[in-house]
Amino acid sequence: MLDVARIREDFPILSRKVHGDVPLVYLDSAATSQKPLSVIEAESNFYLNANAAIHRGAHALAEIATEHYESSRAAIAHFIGARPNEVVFVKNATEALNLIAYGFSNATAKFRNGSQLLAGEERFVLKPGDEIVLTEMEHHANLVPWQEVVLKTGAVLKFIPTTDDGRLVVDNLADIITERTKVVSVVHQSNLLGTLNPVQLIGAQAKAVGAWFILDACQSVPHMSVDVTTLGADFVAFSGHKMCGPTGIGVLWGSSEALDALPVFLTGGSMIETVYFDHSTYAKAPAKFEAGTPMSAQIVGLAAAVKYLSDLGMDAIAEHEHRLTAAALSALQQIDGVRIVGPTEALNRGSAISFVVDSLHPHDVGHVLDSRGVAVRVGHHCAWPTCRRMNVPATTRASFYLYNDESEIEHLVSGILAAQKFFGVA
Amino acid sequence: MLDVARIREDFPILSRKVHGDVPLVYLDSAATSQKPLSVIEAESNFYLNANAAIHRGAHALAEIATEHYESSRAAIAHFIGARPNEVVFVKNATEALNLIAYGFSNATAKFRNGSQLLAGEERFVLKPGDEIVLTEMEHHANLVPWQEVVLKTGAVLKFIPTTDDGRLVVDNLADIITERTKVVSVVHQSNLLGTLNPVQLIGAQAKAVGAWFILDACQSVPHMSVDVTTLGADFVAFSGHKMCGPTGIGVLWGSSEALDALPVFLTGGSMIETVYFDHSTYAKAPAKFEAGTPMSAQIVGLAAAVKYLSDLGMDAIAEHEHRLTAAALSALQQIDGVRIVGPTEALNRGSAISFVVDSLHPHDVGHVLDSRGVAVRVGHHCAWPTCRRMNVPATTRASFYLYNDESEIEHLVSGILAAQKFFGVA
Amino acid sequence: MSLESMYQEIILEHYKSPQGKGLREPFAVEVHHVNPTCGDEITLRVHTAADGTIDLSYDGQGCSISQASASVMFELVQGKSVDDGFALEAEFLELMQSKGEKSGDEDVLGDAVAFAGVSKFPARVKCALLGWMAMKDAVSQNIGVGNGR
Amino acid sequence: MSLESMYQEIILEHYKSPQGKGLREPFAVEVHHVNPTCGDEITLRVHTAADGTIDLSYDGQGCSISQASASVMFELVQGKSVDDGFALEAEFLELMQSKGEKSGDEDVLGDAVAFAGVSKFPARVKCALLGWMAMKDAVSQNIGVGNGR
Ligand SMILES: Cc1ncc(COP(=O)(O)O)c(C=O)c1O
Ligand SMILES: Cc1ncc(COP(=O)(O)O)c(C=O)c1O
Repeated sequence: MLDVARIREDFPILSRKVHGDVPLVYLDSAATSQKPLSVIEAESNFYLNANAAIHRGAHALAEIATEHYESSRAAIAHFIGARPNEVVFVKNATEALNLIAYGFSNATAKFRNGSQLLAGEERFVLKPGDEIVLTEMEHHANLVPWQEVVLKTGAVLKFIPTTDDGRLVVDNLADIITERTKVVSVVHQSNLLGTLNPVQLIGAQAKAVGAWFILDACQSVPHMSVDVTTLGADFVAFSGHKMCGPTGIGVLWGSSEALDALPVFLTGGSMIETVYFDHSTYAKAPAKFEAGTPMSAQIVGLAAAVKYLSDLGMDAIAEHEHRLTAAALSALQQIDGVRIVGPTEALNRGSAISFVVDSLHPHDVGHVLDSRGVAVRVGHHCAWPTCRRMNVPATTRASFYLYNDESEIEHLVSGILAAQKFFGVA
Repeated sequence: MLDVARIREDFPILSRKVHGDVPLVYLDSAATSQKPLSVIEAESNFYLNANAAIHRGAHALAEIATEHYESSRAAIAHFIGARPNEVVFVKNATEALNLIAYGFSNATAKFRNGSQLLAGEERFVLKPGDEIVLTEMEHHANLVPWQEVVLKTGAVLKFIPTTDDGRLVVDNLADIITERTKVVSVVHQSNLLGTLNPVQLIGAQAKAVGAWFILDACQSVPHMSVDVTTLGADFVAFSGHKMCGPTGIGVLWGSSEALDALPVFLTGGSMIETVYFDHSTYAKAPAKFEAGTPMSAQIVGLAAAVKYLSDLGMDAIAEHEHRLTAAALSALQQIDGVRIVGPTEALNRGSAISFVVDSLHPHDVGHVLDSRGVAVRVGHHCAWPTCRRMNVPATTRASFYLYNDESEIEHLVSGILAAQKFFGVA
Repeated sequence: MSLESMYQEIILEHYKSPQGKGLREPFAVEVHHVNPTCGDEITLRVHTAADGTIDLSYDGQGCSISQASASVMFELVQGKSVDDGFALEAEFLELMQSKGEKSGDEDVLGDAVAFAGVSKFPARVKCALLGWMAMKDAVSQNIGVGNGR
Repeated sequence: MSLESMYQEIILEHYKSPQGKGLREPFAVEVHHVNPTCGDEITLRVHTAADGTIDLSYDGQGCSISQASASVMFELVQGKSVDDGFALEAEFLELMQSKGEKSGDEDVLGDAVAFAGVSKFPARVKCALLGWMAMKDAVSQNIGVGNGR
């Protein structure tokens, strides 16, 4: 059991007031989480004691900085069951997913231009009609980059459909993921619906047809114990800021084999082997994907975040959230006129809970909640097509994390009742 | 005149010892600068009081965070004489330069695939044989991305040559930048040679032939007053970490016209206008280039950095560095066996000074300096082809910033003498 | 900041009984505007009569603020000259960008001054402007001064 | 950490008078390795004789550590069997990765134990390994166990 009162002391912002003197009830961690003091201090301390350009210096400070950098990589890798050289640092999950998508469009553009491909790159060349399979519940970050790939390659998008209660339809996967499929990219846990998807099942079918399998783990890695090597994926992407880490840092995990084959994305300093005016050769992964001066302080901060999470225990965190989710789902469904958008039971689902209130627009619900200090998110949550699929223009979303407790569910519920009363719809 | 003693109090790391009890002499600011307390605190305070997902929330904290974000953008824009909506945030200058280069390869790939181009994108389509003009003194970050564009489009690279003392040869620009030229991308101030380039001249020729003109301003914006609108450039890139700002934040400035026309790069959340399963439309700049959750805390930190620099005055900083540079150049040239790689006079040059010591390898020079607390950088400084052009395998580079003083030049000189003595070459 | 000061009675009334809602023919220009952060939408048609007056119709979905504001906009602009319509838009935009500093001139803006409180909430300002921006865009296109967006 | 403990006398001697430097023929495999962070380079040729012993030649440019280490490597490996050469490489690699914790077995590594101090400087470890990695790569290719890099 998490000692939430103790934990909240690590997050000073949770004690702040909003709108003058209203205590904050922060239910927007699916958008971004708050940061414990240990993370904030890790970043500051890096600047105060260790800051220097890493991997380049022949001086003491540069070596200290490099040591911070590489031990952070090792800690973050360990947190997801990976080897350090399989962890690539990016600025956020969006960059990670684009990095992979660009692997395909870059390989294809080089191929079409008649340029020589490097070993393995041919596995990323797409031909017109080749298929990319996503789901109907992707975040824009795992949809729009593939639409761009389509425009550049002539490949085609297909979608694993969603049921009306927000589960993936997986009984006819073999009809969707076929010999024509070259890429399968799927959200592990939906940020809009909360659904935890059966990714092993989907991954197995992807592998059966020889397709690359990519996971958007933005909403799973922060909330449960994830061992990337057991998911059957070639690539896994997630963001630091949703898991108690700093802004400006994300992770792309790839199997060594996959990272070795994947074409480079951003190019420049630190990712090269040799450079001539007319051509260059590149370093091995992870360096080959880390062009330019890295977000060193943020990487050190993320390492502090995974230490914070590990010390509490990811299983304890998951269990805590599961309890809150079950309680919130049941409390919300007891309100007349409230409908959950997504699975209505806590089984195989995360703590992001979207709902609509009859005759009330989410913006107005959110506004009334905010006036009472309850911070939720309203809108399409960067999954606009999924909203359309679920027949809602937008939703209100409450999401829970390790620092939330039952009393905050009560604030949420009484806020919704107040909104209904204010607008005269209940 | 800068009060360096006062300034150094703002940078606690400069008082630290290395290798036990040796005081640090930090002469590696061209690689990355140190951060004043006000910057470190701005980041911490953001996390402690204002952290939330920006541009998305309908709650008080999200509005506070957004306000921080946008007022930071305004401050940073003001610092370079720009309008806020011309400032795009990226993770570093390398990403900024790649973002532009990808504008060309993306437009070309869509065009070749027969996809419809958006308004203005046709101006970024490259045909085989179209020319991209760089200089012989580019950082890898402004060379390798263009080599990748060549592989994808069939365009051709050309280089403005460098003289033996590290100046650009600009008397026959019209022979190099011609009607075939579609892009001219040039470093404003070289990180290896220190040369400040006549960019207005080059820009005028670029405009005369209708080419896009791009500036790598990584080494100028931190060190002198730069008004991006007076340089004749369409795009200007620089990094926060070299100008007292946090790691993980960089800036791409573009004229409104250029940013409107440039194709999108990273795609996903926050950069869209509408999203459907099969296609999307995009927001206007700068949002269209800022996919995903931004580096909010780092942006706030960079705003604190530009405030710090502005309070001291960029002209005062430039003058201070000019004085140090002149003194260092003359002191170094008085050492037997030391040769400057780059301009030997402080005129039109920055404070990054590369040199070689006869019969000593830069690694060994750097090591001896380091043992005496003097932090310099050794190697090719991410400008490897430029080293070859200058007939050196590598150099030792000392670089000065606002917190350095004359006494540190003495440490540098005595360190070089000690290295010569230790290796028995003087 | 009390809820009541933002959601003034008059806003709630327009939300419950929007004026002029429903698309009509004939029209010269139709535009579709969305608020990308929340998905609110408006479709707006315009037909500038021979005498230079604006004839509008619209439909949309969204929050109380965006819907009420579109309704108020319709009341104010319908039948006005293009110049008057644009002047109203400029006046309302200024009020919305005032961050709660202005209260608006009731003689000019009528019911629209009720939105003054909204200007304190940056996230909601876009809601209040949705209908007005669509109007300006459509009328601009109709009179041929280019895409106003 | 004194300079002397890293730059042991024996290293400086090898640097000033490198053993076996200069490319020779015949050779079966030639490799070119660089240290991308500083530009140090080595070209190394190998020819594994009928009796299974290694015949090396090399040329390069770089810092005292990389040049001295290549010279010591040449002394140790030249004329040895492939197995012995690889065993030496493994032993030296372990020393270099010891972060100053190990001093190396002089009976096995000979002059190469002088590099023990280098293992405390991560930035210089790559210098010390450059020649060894090139040797391992070239010999691996020569005996057909694939690209050792
Ligand atoms: C001239 C120049 N251009 C580009 C860069 C790349 O900047 P960053 O590594 O911050 O992306 C640097 C610094 O490394 C530089 O000095
Ligand atoms: C499921 C999912 N995928 C991708 C993203 C994008 O992450 P980021 O904005 O950190 O790049 C998010 C969060 O916004 C998310 O919830």
